[in-house]
Amino acid sequence: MDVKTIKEIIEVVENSEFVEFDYKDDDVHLILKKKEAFVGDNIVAQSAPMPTDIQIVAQNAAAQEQASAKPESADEPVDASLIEIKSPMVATFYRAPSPTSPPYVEVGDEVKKGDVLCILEAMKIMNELEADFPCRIEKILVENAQKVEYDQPLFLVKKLG
Amino acid sequence: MDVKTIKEIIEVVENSEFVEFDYKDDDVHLILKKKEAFVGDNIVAQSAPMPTDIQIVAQNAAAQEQASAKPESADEPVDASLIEIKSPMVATFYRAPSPTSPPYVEVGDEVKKGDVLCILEAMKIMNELEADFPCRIEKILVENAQKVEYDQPLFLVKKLG
Amino acid sequence: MFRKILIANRSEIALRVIRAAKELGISTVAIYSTEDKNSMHVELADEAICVGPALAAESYLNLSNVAQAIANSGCDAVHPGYGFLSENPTFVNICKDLGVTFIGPDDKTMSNLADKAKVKSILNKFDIPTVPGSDGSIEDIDTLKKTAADIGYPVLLKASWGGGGKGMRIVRNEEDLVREFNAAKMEAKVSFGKDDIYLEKFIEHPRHIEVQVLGDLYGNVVHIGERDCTLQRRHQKLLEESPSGVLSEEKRRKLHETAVLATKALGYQNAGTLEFLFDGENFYFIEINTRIQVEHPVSEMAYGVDLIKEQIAIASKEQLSLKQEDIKLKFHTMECRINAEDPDRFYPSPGMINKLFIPGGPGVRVDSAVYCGMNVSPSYDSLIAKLIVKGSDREEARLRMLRCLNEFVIEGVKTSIPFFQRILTTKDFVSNTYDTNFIDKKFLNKS
Amino acid sequence: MFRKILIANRSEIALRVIRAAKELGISTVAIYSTEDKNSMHVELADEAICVGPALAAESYLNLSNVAQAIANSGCDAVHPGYGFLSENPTFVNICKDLGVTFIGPDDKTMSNLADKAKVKSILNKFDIPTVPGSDGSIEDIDTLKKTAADIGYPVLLKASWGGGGKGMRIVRNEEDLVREFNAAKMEAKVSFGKDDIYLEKFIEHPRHIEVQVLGDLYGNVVHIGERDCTLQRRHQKLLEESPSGVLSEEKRRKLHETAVLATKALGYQNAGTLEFLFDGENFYFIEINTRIQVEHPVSEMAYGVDLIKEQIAIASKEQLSLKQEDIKLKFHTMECRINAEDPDRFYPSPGMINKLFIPGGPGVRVDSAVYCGMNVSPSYDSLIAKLIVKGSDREEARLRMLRCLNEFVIEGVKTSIPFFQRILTTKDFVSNTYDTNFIDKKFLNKS
Repeated sequence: MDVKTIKEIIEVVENSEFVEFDYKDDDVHLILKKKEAFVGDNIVAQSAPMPTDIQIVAQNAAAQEQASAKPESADEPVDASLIEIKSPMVATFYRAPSPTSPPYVEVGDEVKKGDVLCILEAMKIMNELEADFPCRIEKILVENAQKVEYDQPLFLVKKLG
Repeated sequence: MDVKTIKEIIEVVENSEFVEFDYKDDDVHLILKKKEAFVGDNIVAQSAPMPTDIQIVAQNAAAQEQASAKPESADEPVDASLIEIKSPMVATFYRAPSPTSPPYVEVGDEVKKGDVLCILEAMKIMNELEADFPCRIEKILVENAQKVEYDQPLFLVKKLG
Repeated sequence: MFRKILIANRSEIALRVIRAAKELGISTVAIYSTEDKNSMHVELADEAICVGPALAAESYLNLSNVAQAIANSGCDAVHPGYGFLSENPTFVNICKDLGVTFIGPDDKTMSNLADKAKVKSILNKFDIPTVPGSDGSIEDIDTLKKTAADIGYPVLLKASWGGGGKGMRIVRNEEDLVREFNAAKMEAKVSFGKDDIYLEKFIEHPRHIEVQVLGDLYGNVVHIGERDCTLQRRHQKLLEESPSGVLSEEKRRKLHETAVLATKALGYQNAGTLEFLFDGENFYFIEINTRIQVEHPVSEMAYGVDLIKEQIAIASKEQLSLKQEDIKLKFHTMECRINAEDPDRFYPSPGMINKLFIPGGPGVRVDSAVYCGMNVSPSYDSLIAKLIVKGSDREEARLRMLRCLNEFVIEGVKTSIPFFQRILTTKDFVSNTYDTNFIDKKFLNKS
Repeated sequence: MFRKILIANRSEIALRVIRAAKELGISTVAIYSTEDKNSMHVELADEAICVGPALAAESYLNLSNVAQAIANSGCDAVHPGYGFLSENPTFVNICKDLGVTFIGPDDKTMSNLADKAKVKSILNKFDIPTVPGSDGSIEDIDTLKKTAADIGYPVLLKASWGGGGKGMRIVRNEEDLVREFNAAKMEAKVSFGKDDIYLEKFIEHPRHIEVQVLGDLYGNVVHIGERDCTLQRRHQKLLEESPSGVLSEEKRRKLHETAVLATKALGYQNAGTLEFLFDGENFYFIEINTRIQVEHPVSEMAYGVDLIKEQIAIASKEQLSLKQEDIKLKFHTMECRINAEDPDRFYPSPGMINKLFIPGGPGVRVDSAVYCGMNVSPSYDSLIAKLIVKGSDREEARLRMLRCLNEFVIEGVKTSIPFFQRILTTKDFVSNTYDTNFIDKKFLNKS
């Protein structure tokens, strides 16, 4: 669940007459309570500092990835351990070095660090995008020859090893 | 969840009416609580809505009062059992029927229902404001001959009997 | 000039007056209901006095509380805005008794001009055409026939005590006249209990065109051009423009001259509006509005004048500083009234505004008291913003208005924005060939 | 006319171009950094392409990403706004290579006009005065004396390699000249490692006055009057007005003629600005800006023209539709640049805007991309709104500006609003007797 969604929910609940909101699915559990919810309830103090068990993966600029619990493009719930590999430039995305060559990767492929994932053509220069860590390709998020913007998710991968 | 996201959520929740926020997914569990969330059974909070043991006396237009736990003009914490008697009209406030007469009421006086509390002069008509319930005058909130607006608190009283 | 003006109104028109007063160095007093405590007019005025609860009858229309607020504030003038007490001669009289200046006409003028029959008889003396009709109800068939023949067909039969279209009949020739008269009488009797019928000229495709005038206390009168307010829904104006796109230069000059003549004939002072119907050939005077109007910004923007400042100057006994020859049309302007209402069903849509982006950039004026986080109260009218644009011609103004409607973000309440987006792209609007019945009869039925 | 314009910029100027394009029926493409994802220019454009991270060097200034965005978008024209890539001839060249029209001058003109010495030598041929000075650094005392005598005292000695006032000396007569020259040399040596000194006429109380021009591809040039931008802090413009209040009609006409002549002499096309210093008697050309400027709205509002639409029309090879005789001054206008900054120390003040009320009503224009809930990023310049007002004269504009500053509510960041409120009520500003040093030397020291 992204911040925007959380904000939206907060807004809706706030403007409603509900004093307690509790949402749970496979990925997320969100509780909101207004003070009226505490009448006749004795709740013990527990302040929550930032959880320590979160890792953010941030590698070099040439093959930037970001951990994200939910890719923007995907509607269905997604395994939070998946990582998006995003485009580091505005470009055209090619899955293969030439129209007659086979694609660099297919869904299900396991790749090593340094393996080429795709070509990003920008200003007539063919840039090879390399994997920055070993991973398995779970999903290819853009079509061959599609125009992509900076930061656009290209692959959904599962980190290996 | 990165610090920026957490900050954003904190901000949204802080500015909302929610006193408790609880979010959990596979990676993260974030709880936010305001101090109101820790108040137990016996709430007599400053910002509490209208206490239930007070009846709003809404009689004729000439002597309208409203219960309110927190007068606007008072900065110090105030006993929630006190009630403001507000002006039912735009007027000039007089404590006595004439400059030479003694005031209708003084702080500490206990008055019966129907006792005159003050004169409200509007458009050259002298309107007597009567107590709508037995009470003790705790504070007189405006000066003699002061101009008052509609809904302006005039007296702070303690309901009796 | 005045020291302190109390504004006996709320929302955007209260802000409008506060703005003018501030620019003139005059301090301002707002009045407000408990419901309007967090309103911008309270925030922006130098002082504010609460005059009652939400219900307008007990606050903004509460003569006693408003009068006492005037007295308590120590103001020396009162601006009534539009609506509320702005056309109430009793209120004008109260101001006089309190020794403060009412910014508008005096009470007698106001009363006189509210009497349409009286106004009509004065104007007819000056050969200013009003909608021709019978003198009151028609008693017999001979009078009926004679009157209809004098006025000329088509004519309209109307129930004297009615309204809402009941008992109303359009008659196009004498053969049908008596039959329709009897039918109208019966319908009136059933609907209103009385069968009195009067007769009036039926204007086929009327445009509603009005002229803004200013008159000072010394008999000087100027006009600030005309506004075309033909786009209406159930006689409520929705969109206004200046100048009117349907007038030849000759007709326009004639209209302006007529309005100035009428203003002088009626002895009117301060800002006023003379409303006319135009059938493509002739103008027919309908009524004079003795106050500033909602749509005054289209004239301000078209001509580069400040009508509220002029109102204040006139009321403070100054001579008109504007000369007719200096009042020049500079732009084509257009106003949309953005209401908090369902754009299809026109129900009010009160609520909390939780997202807001107001259009800006070149050629745009917004008169509004709206802000993000504001509650649009169901207690008052649903106008939340007036969006006014100008262009070098009507088409540029229209395209700029569409650009602004597209840019306007208001979330939390429904608004009339989508309605205007549809209207402004209809063929009839683009070609400017609609009449006052367009929305009710053609547009809403079509959509 | 173009089909689709990509706007290579952000914030209010991106909105400004989107507005013009929409009114012309041209579709729009925004570019944005990840930081600007929730910006209004992204929201209001028809399409948007992310071109990099927050850092401008990696996004808005990233030639490769912006160029590829142009290619990917399928646009046929690019508007650069001001700042960023707007004065980069390489970018103009890239647009040409991509087969899209850069809305501005061609790359060669842009390069040539950035070379001040070259511009000066062209203009001098046409007897257009520039600030007189030595031809480069002065080698010997004889040249020094002769040059100073030719130019006339007072003169200014400046370090050729310096800046920030170091090695700068004002000399009022020949007796002091050699001593000050040697002192300046020593100071320059110490400060910059090189002791080269050049000499230039010292203009005592300069006003910064600039002329807006438009030139089409067919040699037609018109001016849209002048802007007075004398109110500056460290050479940053803060407030601009049109017309300038310090010019006689004769001087104004002369200035306009000079600007048109210079534009033609320089072969300039599209919208440009010629900047001059005015010493109360003479004008001295400083430089030509080959782009639209931040302060262009004061000219638009004063003359009722739309400069961005003109830019687009010129770039699409249309002939200028405006004739000089039709471009008439309609109002006195004034602009304040509302920055998110500490009004006393001028530090940027980024943050989240959590309360907002933007001024409106008559005679007000606001160019801004700000909304309630927006984050003012520390990554970009601190301009959050341009507040432009008009009046029938300078005083009405000044009072209206004060009214608007008073009305403007922005919470969550500090703004320059209180600074302007103080400036606009100073005697020097009211009497219009300040010069370009006013804020730095007089106002800030006094306060």
